[in-house]
Amino acid sequence: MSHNVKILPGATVCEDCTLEGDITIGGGTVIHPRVTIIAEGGPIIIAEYCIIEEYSTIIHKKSDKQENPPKPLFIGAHNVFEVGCKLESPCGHIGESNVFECRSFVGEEVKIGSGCVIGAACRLTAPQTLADNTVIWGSDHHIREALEKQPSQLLQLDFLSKVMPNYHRLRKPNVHKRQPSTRQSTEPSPKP
Amino acid sequence: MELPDTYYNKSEYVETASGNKVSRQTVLCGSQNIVLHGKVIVQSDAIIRGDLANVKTGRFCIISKGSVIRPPFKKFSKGVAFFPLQMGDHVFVGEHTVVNAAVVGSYVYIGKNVVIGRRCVLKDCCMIEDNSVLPAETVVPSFARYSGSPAKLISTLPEAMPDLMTEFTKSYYQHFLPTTVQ
Amino acid sequence: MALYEGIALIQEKQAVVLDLGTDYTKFGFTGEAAPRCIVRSEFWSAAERRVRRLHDYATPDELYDNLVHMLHLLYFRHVLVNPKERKVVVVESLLTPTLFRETLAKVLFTHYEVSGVIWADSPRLCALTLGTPAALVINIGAKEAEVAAVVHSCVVLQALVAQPLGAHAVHAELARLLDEDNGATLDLPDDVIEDIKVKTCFVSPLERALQWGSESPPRAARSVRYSCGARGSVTVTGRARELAAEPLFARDHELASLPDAVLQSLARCPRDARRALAANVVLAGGGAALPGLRARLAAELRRLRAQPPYAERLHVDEFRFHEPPGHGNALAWLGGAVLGASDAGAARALAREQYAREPRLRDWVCLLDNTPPHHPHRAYLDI
Amino acid sequence: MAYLTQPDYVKYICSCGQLKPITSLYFCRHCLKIRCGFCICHEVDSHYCANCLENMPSSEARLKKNRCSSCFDCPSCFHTLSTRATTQQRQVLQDPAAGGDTKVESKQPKKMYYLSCFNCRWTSRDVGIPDQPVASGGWPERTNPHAARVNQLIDYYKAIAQQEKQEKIERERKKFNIRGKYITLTDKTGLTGAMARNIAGLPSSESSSSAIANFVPSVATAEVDELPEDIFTKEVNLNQITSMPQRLASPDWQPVSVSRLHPLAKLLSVKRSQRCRACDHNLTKPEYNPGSIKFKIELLAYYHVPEVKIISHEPVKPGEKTALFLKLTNPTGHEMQLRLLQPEDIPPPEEKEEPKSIDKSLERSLVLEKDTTAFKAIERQPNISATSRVTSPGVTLTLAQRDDAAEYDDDAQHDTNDIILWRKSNKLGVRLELDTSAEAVGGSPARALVALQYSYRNTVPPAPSAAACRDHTLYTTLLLDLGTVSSN
Repeated sequence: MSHNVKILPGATVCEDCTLEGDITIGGGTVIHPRVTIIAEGGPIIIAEYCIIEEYSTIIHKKSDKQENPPKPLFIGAHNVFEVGCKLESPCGHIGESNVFECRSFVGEEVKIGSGCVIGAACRLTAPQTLADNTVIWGSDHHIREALEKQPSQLLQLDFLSKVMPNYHRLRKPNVHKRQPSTRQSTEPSPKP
Repeated sequence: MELPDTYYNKSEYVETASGNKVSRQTVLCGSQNIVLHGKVIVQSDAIIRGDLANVKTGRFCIISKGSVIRPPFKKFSKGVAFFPLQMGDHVFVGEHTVVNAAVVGSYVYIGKNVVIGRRCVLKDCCMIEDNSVLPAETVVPSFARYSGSPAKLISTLPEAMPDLMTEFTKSYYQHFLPTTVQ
Repeated sequence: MALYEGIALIQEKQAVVLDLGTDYTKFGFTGEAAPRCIVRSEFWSAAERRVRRLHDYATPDELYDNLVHMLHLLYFRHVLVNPKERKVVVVESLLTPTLFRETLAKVLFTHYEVSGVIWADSPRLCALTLGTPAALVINIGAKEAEVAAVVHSCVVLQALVAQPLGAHAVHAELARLLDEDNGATLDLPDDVIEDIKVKTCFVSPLERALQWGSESPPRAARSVRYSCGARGSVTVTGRARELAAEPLFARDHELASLPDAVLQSLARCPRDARRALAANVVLAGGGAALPGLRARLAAELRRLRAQPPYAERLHVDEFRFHEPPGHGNALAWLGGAVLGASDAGAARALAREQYAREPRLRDWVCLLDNTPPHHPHRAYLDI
Repeated sequence: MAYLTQPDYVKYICSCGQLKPITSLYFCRHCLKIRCGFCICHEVDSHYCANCLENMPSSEARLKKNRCSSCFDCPSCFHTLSTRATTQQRQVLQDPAAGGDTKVESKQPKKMYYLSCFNCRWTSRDVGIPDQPVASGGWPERTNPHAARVNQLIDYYKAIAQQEKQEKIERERKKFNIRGKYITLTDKTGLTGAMARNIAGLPSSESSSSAIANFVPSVATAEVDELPEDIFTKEVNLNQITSMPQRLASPDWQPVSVSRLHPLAKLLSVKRSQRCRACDHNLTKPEYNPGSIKFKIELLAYYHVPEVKIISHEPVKPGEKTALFLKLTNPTGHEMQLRLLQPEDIPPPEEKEEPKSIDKSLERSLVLEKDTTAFKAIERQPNISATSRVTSPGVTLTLAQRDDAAEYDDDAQHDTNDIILWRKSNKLGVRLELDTSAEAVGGSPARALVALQYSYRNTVPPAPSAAACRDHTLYTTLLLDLGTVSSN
């Protein structure tokens, strides 16, 4: 296991995870057990307030036409990766407030904007670009445009960051350079 | 056809007094909040999230490999609450299936690679076929057979479903045997 | 007879109207303005673990089974009433195969024990929704386009023209154009082709259609990227969008296009009815819903009317089109609903007892049914 | 359960000739015959909503067009819509007409509800439906735009039919028996004389009702709407155009644009009861409560007919004898005597039945008239072409009754027999021999036919006058699917 993992204060990262390579995990993000994040083709930066659930896999794949230094895979804030989803990307940028539903798969050549929903068990393999607020669902990959962005999961994050320390061994934040400004109150307080 | 015997490595499984057989390779979070009512099989790499809310199963349930049993949450204006997840007797959950349901009744068959969305209610005697996706808050009525993504009612189940499921889960349990060679 | 009608008046249960199309089935109650359901004519076969189409059959027994399953689905999943002791209005084409009619009758009477069946042909039912004395009904179905003249609620049988110019002809052409434009054999499933057609295709106006055939084709409409899920995406060019429906208007040496069929039908009508018919054209069937189809057909009819072989025979000066009180795909159904709701229909039902005594259906092609009672040949027919 | 996840290896031949697995068969205790979904009569028992699991009386269901009044389906993906609550400052709404005394009330935030789909994220706000102040109901209802016209048409044709009848009665009274060709022709085709007269512009008979007088036929126009000008230049947004399923989900409107989609009131479901066509007795009757999985009557073959399962078998080879292992189960509460026979050994069913009592026979004769026409038509010859046969061992096997307590004693008794492998409460494992014909082609499906003779004790309380004939010997034929014939 690599020691290149930077966990910012306020992040809740379970120990029972596979984190390999240069990974940065933003404050307020919750990573559930059995998550695999592999940064083999370049660094992965996960912004604040993301939820990454069990058996999710995020891989920054090695590619032939790699730039030097390798471009990072940047995952915006408020993204939700539900159970068993898989994101494979050689590089690029994932917007914010997206939902990757259970067992969805996003292949290498898919660009994702903000506020998108990749429906449960949808496999996006063909190269494509998803505009903001795109919703994909079903085995036939029906597409529609949502009226507004997906609501944020701050309330759930509040709950998880309070409850999970009671039950799980967590990885300690190891970067202290940036102080999260607004979420300080939600820091888990030591339980009696 | 009769079910063939399934063998497991004796050292991998823990058998409780009530006959539960639980693999050591599982993630049972918040195990004090998980109640397995007896003769339940939990196979390797299954995750049961008791830390989020209580999880209760009935007798003769089979939780297959790699499946995730996860209490669902609901947003309220003041915060998020995770609901307890209840499962009846004689329930089969296939491999790599995600169950986010609020209630799973008795005599329910859930195939493999299925996604059961948040707060779904699966009534007694229903069947979700392999690779199906039930969107959140779906109610699956009794004797319904759902398939597809999103899952739709495709046909009805035989009236003898309770007995078929009982027979199936019991014989699965009986055929789930430790390897004799150590 | 009067006594029987008296009984029919105290009709206790609302009858159902059944239109089993090639692609879509329309089912609902009499007296209502739209069917309760329009579903694909297919059902889940538990024995074969696949979806089966109603019209896929090799043997009469297979057809019987298909009908039993389809009707079970319609009665118990969609309309939720007991079939028993309830009348059915069956909407059918005049060209429905005898085997299909007879099997359907058998299924309805013996399997579902319905109390009576009213057989009604679609041209007359379409005309019924207008209330005009004469109507020229152009029904563009899945497989065939049927042109029938209805005068005073009678179909002019010699003027019935049918050509294989239904929605399937458009689908086939669209599939061909897509293959051509994408440079690959796409082999798209039928429902995807239908979806592309519904979402992107239109019928180009006459002038543009003529330009397409000339040296200098017009500027094509915008092309569309159509994403077909996991298969990737397909480019639907403006050419494909515009020309998919052209087979309906392609005139070959046999003059077998849709406007030709209309004019031929008119030409076979009694001379004194032609003008009235041409002034009362109604388009029905799901295939008629393509944007621009009505306009194009009107333009083609006006153009061809003045050309041989019709110019010297037809003598019609104007074509007028009706705006029927319902969607084209359910227009014949609507006629059935109106017919069933008025007592005239109920009185003409073939009752179950009658069928049990003599399991025979009236059919317009049968001499037993189409010979007038005082015709000299009638005597030979009554056995 | 294996019955639902595996192909049907063992099929029984129903009394109507259909081949079905035992789970989809019924057993009529009155006819003592196996029935299946094909040859029984299905009936709607009760209506309920599959989402809220509320019962709806049939009369109300008819009134509401079989749709639930509180649940809705998504018009975009057909998943059930969920009601979502939002808080809204009432002030926003009340501001323009702010009265003095409403001001106090309007300060409080008010809960407003809208419908939202968890699958495709469609919401009722997408199409501009205003939020509702109550959680269920109150959603705008729409009527078919053509409803008025259709009712006019119906009234018109009704009036014509009425008039026609009147005329006919009068004609008969006046003994006008000259039936002209014109009248009969129109009569036969449904066109009425009155209508013809009306069309011809002749004065209609005295009592022309107002429906006829006021009726205006549809008017045709020469203009037809052309394609919109911009169709050749406009970019197509596929997300804005509805698909065929979306259109057909609301047959009344069939919207073309996504912005016209409206929530669909959820279609109810039905509980069905099933009835034997031959004797009109119920085979299944569910409980009224929608959530209940119990039945008031449940005559399933699975509870009355011995169950045969294939444990394993040797590959089927042409012209050879191979082994076949079967498991036999007695589901009934009585001991069962069982013999394996060849299908042709089954004695032909005795049609003759002794009339048991006068009213019984009367009833039967009435019923019989029906079932000979209806039931016989449904029956058909089963398609059974078997490559192999199971050699009959010629012994009678005894199966103990079903005993739920016995399952806890695990020890299987080992009877000494070359046929019986093991015996476990009401179950029996048997080893049989399979005789395959030499003509069987390698690779073709291997099927074996076997007939069962079994004793059955009828537990229906016998009619007081009837002779107590409770033990019956019944027969059934099975078709076993044994994969394919091996080619060597």
